[in-house]
Amino acid sequence: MDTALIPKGVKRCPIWQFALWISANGAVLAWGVFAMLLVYIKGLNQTNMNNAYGFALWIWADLAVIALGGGAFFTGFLRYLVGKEELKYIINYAVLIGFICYSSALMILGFDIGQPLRGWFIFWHANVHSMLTEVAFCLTCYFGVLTIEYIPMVLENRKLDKVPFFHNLGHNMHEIMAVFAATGAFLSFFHQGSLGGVPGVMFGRPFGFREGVLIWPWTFFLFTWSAAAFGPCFTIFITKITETLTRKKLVKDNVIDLLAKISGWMIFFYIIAKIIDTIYWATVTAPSKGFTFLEFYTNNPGSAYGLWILIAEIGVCGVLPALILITPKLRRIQGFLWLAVFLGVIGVCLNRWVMVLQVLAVPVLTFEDWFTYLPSWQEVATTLLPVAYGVIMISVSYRYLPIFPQERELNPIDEPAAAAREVIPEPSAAGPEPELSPAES
Amino acid sequence: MFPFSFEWIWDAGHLVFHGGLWYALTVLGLGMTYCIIKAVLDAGKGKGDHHH
Amino acid sequence: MKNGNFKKFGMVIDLDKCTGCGACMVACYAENNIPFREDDTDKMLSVSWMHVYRLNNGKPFPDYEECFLPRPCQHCEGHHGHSPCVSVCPATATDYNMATGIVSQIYPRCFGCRYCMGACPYHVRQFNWWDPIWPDGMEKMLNPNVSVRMRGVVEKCSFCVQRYQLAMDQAYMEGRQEIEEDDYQTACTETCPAGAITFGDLNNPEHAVHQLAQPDPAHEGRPKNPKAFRLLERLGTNPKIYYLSRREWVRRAGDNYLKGEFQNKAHS
Amino acid sequence: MKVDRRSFLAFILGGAAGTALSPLPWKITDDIAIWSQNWPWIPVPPKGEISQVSSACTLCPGGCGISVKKVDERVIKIEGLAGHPVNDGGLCPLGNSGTQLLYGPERIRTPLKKVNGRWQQISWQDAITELAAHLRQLRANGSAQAVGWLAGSDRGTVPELFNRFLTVYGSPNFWRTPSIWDSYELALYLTQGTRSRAGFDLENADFVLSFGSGLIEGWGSPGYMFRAKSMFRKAGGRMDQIEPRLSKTAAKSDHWISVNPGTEGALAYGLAHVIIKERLYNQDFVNAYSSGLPERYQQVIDGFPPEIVSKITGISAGTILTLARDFAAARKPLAICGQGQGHVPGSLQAFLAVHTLNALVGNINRPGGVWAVPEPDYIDWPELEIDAVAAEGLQKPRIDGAGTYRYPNARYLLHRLPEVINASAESPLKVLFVNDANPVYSLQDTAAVKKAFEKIPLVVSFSSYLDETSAQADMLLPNHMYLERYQDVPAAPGFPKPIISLSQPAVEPQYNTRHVGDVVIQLAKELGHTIGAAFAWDDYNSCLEETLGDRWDGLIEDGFWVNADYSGTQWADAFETDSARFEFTNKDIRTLAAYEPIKPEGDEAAYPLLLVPYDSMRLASGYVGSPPFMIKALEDTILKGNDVLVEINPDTARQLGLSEGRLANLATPRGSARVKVRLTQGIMPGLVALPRGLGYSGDNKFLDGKGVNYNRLSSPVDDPASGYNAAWGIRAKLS
Repeated sequence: MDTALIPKGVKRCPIWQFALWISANGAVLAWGVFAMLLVYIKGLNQTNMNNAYGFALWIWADLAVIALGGGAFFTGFLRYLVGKEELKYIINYAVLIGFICYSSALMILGFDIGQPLRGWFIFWHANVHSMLTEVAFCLTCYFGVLTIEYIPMVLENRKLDKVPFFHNLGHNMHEIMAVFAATGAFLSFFHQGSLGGVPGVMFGRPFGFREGVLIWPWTFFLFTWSAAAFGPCFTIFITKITETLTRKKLVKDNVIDLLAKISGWMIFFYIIAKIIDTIYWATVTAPSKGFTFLEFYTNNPGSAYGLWILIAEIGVCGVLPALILITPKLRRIQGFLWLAVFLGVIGVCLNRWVMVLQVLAVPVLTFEDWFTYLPSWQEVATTLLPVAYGVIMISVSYRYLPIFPQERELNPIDEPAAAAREVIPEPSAAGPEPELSPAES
Repeated sequence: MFPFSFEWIWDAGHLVFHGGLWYALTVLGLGMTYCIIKAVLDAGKGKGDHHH
Repeated sequence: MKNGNFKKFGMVIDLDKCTGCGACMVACYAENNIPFREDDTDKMLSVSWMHVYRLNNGKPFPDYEECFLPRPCQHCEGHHGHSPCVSVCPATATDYNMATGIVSQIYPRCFGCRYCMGACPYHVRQFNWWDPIWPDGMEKMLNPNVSVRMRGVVEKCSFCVQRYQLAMDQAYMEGRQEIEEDDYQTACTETCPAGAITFGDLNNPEHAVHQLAQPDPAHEGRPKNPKAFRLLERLGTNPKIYYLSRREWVRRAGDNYLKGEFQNKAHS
Repeated sequence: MKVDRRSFLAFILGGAAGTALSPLPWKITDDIAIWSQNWPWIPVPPKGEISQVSSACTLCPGGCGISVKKVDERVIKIEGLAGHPVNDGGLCPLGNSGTQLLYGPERIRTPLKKVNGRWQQISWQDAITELAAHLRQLRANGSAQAVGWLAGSDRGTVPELFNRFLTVYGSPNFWRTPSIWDSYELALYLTQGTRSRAGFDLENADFVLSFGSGLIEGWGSPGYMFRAKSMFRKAGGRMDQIEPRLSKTAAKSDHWISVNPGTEGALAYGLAHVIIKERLYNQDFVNAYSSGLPERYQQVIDGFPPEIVSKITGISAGTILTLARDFAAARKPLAICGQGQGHVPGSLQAFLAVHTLNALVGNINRPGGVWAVPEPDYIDWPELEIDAVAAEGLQKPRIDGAGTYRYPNARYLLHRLPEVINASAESPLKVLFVNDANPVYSLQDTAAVKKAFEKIPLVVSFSSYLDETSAQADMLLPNHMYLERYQDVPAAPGFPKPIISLSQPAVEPQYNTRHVGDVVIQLAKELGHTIGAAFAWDDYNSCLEETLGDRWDGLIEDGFWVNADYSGTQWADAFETDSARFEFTNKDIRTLAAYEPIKPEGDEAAYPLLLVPYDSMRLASGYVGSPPFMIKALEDTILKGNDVLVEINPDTARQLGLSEGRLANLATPRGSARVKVRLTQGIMPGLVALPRGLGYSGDNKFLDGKGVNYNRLSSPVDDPASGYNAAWGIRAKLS
């Protein structure tokens, strides 16, 4: 039915299977949209945020997806500016993941504000001294860049490519992609950093506050750095998941290996910087405000803010993946690669978690206690919404666009008749997309 | 965002921030304009027509 | 305007006098059109510009002691007007007024990102999680000099800035350049039955607040009165609310100290 | 024209691009933002002319002056009246919330009559005619004494109108809301021979020794007490608080002396013992202006040496000695008593003990001391003509037994009324008028009170709200709110100077209400005869103006009249006893039942804990409940959701296996309730503390159904000496 839209020379599952898969994710999406509408119509009272937790799950999700989407700008930076040619085989996917992450972030920001109808005041009445202003501008602009980077991919669709204008447009955009990528890297550097600046400049919040250079606290640089370091982990992680689900090799090992190596070294140096920052903060910054380092962590039973979180973030999810990824032998073992990128993803998410929520949970007034927070179902649903949206975006893009340039080479198809005789594995409703020959679709 | 908003001041902060912003927007805008115009012209020349 | 002409409105709250009765809170609600809900017991969801904290000395019965600490907006000056909340607002919806020292909030400008709430360590900034609703007839009590807020915006104590405006208007009509100490007093100050709150211009040596707090301009307004302290002064917030207490443990509770630091401070 | 898919798409895309490039989306975006700033459901208070009315607050007996701020004909705020002798600009949370009571949707808007259990509107004329017919019938049956009137106070023209009505009608059954002032008046009367009210020159004291009085929790006139406390503290005065729970007053004191509940009187006697033993008392006063000290010492005080008192009170003998010496050594020491806000009259002997302390240090009618302030005397109305029916009715004993041989000294024993009514087959009270009181909520053992009220054939309430008592009433004749009416406010409890304040209307009555004074006058006129003749005024306002005479203009102008120079009568002229001296004992005191700590109801085995109430300025506990603003300002250590928090010591909690924030069942012999546990070191082990002023029933969603009414769980206990209610708590268990 949709054969005409499917790229030449690749196998895709039958449309009914695809439809089933999309509707399963669509159900989650619909749930999220319902919660989102509730939030829009009834207001933020639908959340479990409060005056102590002005920022909560959503802002964490925002920061996390932006950090994870950092794979796009950093891969682009490596491909177009540093000239790592091999990465052209994964840049499409990195861009797509980035596009999903950034559109999700913007969507979350859209309902996370109390007055969405005048959210554009952040641009119109911009306070240039606010880190959030910088975030908003660079985020939006960079989303524009990602759209620009994604458009040529869309235009490569078999059907669209037939339109000469679209064909030429895609071609032209490819031609000057380095300019866009450079602009994207520039914007990313600032908004990733500004997101780090958000807690870093809060001098009323000793857990988040950091010294720095000029107007930029150390967290500014640490955030940019960590996004560049862990973003590729997420790109690899999603690529690996996609390969598993499609039961196809989509990107050659040397490409993954190169990205993993760069990511590993980035994490390695990042984590050294992070450790230095943590030590300086724990021994100099915090004590100057009357806090001992341990006062920032609570051993309350079931607490999300124990010292374990620091050990997990820096040790288990920082040092460990760095060591695996910089060791060629280890990162070439699939199990270790999987483990490292997974830990990396968790690590950067943990970092964003503490820098958003723990900052607010730590009591600053001596007569206050730790603040607790548990998200409402509306918050959970709206946070799962971008996940479902991402899966659908990837599924649709994968099905109809030549996202993986190496797919045809790695998965040569026999003549259609032969493929048709193959036994088709029965997919579960929410299961992976089985490959199918175009003839059967 | 624009100099006519009342909170605007011509200070270093605004110049640097908005300078960077408008620079990036200009690059993106000009780049896209270039691509689109060139695509129209190329299409006129018959480039990219698979059915010729 | 030279620095000397700037006013710096501030408050001195005598914790020895404060009885924790909460009249300041209620007077504030009435003055500033603060909404109320059927269940306002979750204080972290409630809008109350003034909040009275209940402190204790942490000792067991019968050596246990308590103290009440009213907390309005601290109207932090930070370094040169760089208060924690003002600089973070992305939409310029809050402002540090150099001429009065008042941190304002522009409700129709605020779009509810809540960054300022996170930046404020005192929890003075509160969010309108709900649309305000007045039971039938009760909207008659609303003060026309204070705009009613809509849901989704942050609000906070304004030092009853509308009273400053009225006092300035009055002075202008009477041909005066300046307002007197009594012309501009906040609702909480006026109503306090124990007379625990004093309000005025910290820059004016004639004003009671100046005499009580004895702010030291060389150290960002740090009080010279040994019985006075400010909340979380060490963070560099440079607040304009001074507290007085003769009890050492209360003064110690005003800020975070490492072991031994407070004693050393007391001796120096 | 053939529209194919391609041109349709081009049309859509082109249209979208065209619209995007037009000013339209920008205009719409801007308009939507402007709309979000002016949502129609967000009220915009209209501007108008600003004005101010000086008046007096009557929400509690405190007698504070208020300044009512208006914009056009709207009251927008109530502030303390600057320069008022009582509160000088300060105002409590309840006073600050008065506007909400004025504009609250719960107000009763018109007279109502209960027909078959349902409220029906009735015209004022019909209501008065119907009442008059009923009252006429009772008089004709010779049951004039079966009419009772319960008022919040017995001072001023309005209660005096009630009294006058009852007298000329022929009933002795007038009540005022019980309070510690019953005991204070009696203590003053017994020792000093004067019918006067106790005033405290607190601002000039230098050592205030409080036996559980909530000096900053609504004891006496809060407006004055708060101010005076700040003054004497600023001057360096010392403040010691004796009570088993760390109240706010205790928290602000120099010493919190934790005493076994109900044994404050023993401590006072113990202190007196030390002062006398060590001859620390004021020789001048005791020798020249008092009598009976040796006898009193011998009969009572001698029995309270520090060691014994220490056993009773749980306070070490050393502390007792030090306290007594410090108290006697102070220049202007002042001992005060009456628990919390003073809702329970308490043990007369304990009051006498505390008053003895003041007498021993000679701080009576002296600066910084306790003053016997004369009752206001401005009400001088024409003599009444008592007809035979009235004379006969007035001869009948009071229904509550006050003034009878059992309770010779008591004037009003309202707490006994439910018991008397419930004990009779038919209620001896046939008609009860209730004004400025909510007895079905505020009397202890509310179940019994409710039962009694159900038995009274006709209850008429003047309340503005459908409170617990109104719900039990048969007729509701809503009075104007205090912001809508004139009324004199004589005296302020505990305030040391003679004072009259005036409530003035700030706005026109909002609803079809009527001044209760007018209702009395009209009812009397309807009854005619000697009763009508006793009320010759056209209406209440003319009665008030005539009564206040020369003071009227000043009161209208300033809002108050005060005898600022009053500083207590000199000792030589102060005492109107037989000996013309202060009498530590006399024939009346001698016959009183001896002091012993009051035992609360309940069996210790079944109820191992003691439930004690506590008062807070954050909760109104008078005849009106807390308005929404007060409930909003209430601490989350008192109310969480709809659950009240009870305070217990962590030791007690450990023994009971309870932890912070847990829901528990609080049971007493009178009932049980769901409560939340709050652990605090600020309470003596073995006690459970519950705040007064919660647990209202009705349909005010801001107040009703929140927390538990202490009075529902507790019961009154007769003081053996006076007959007044002296229950300071009740036995309880928590599980």
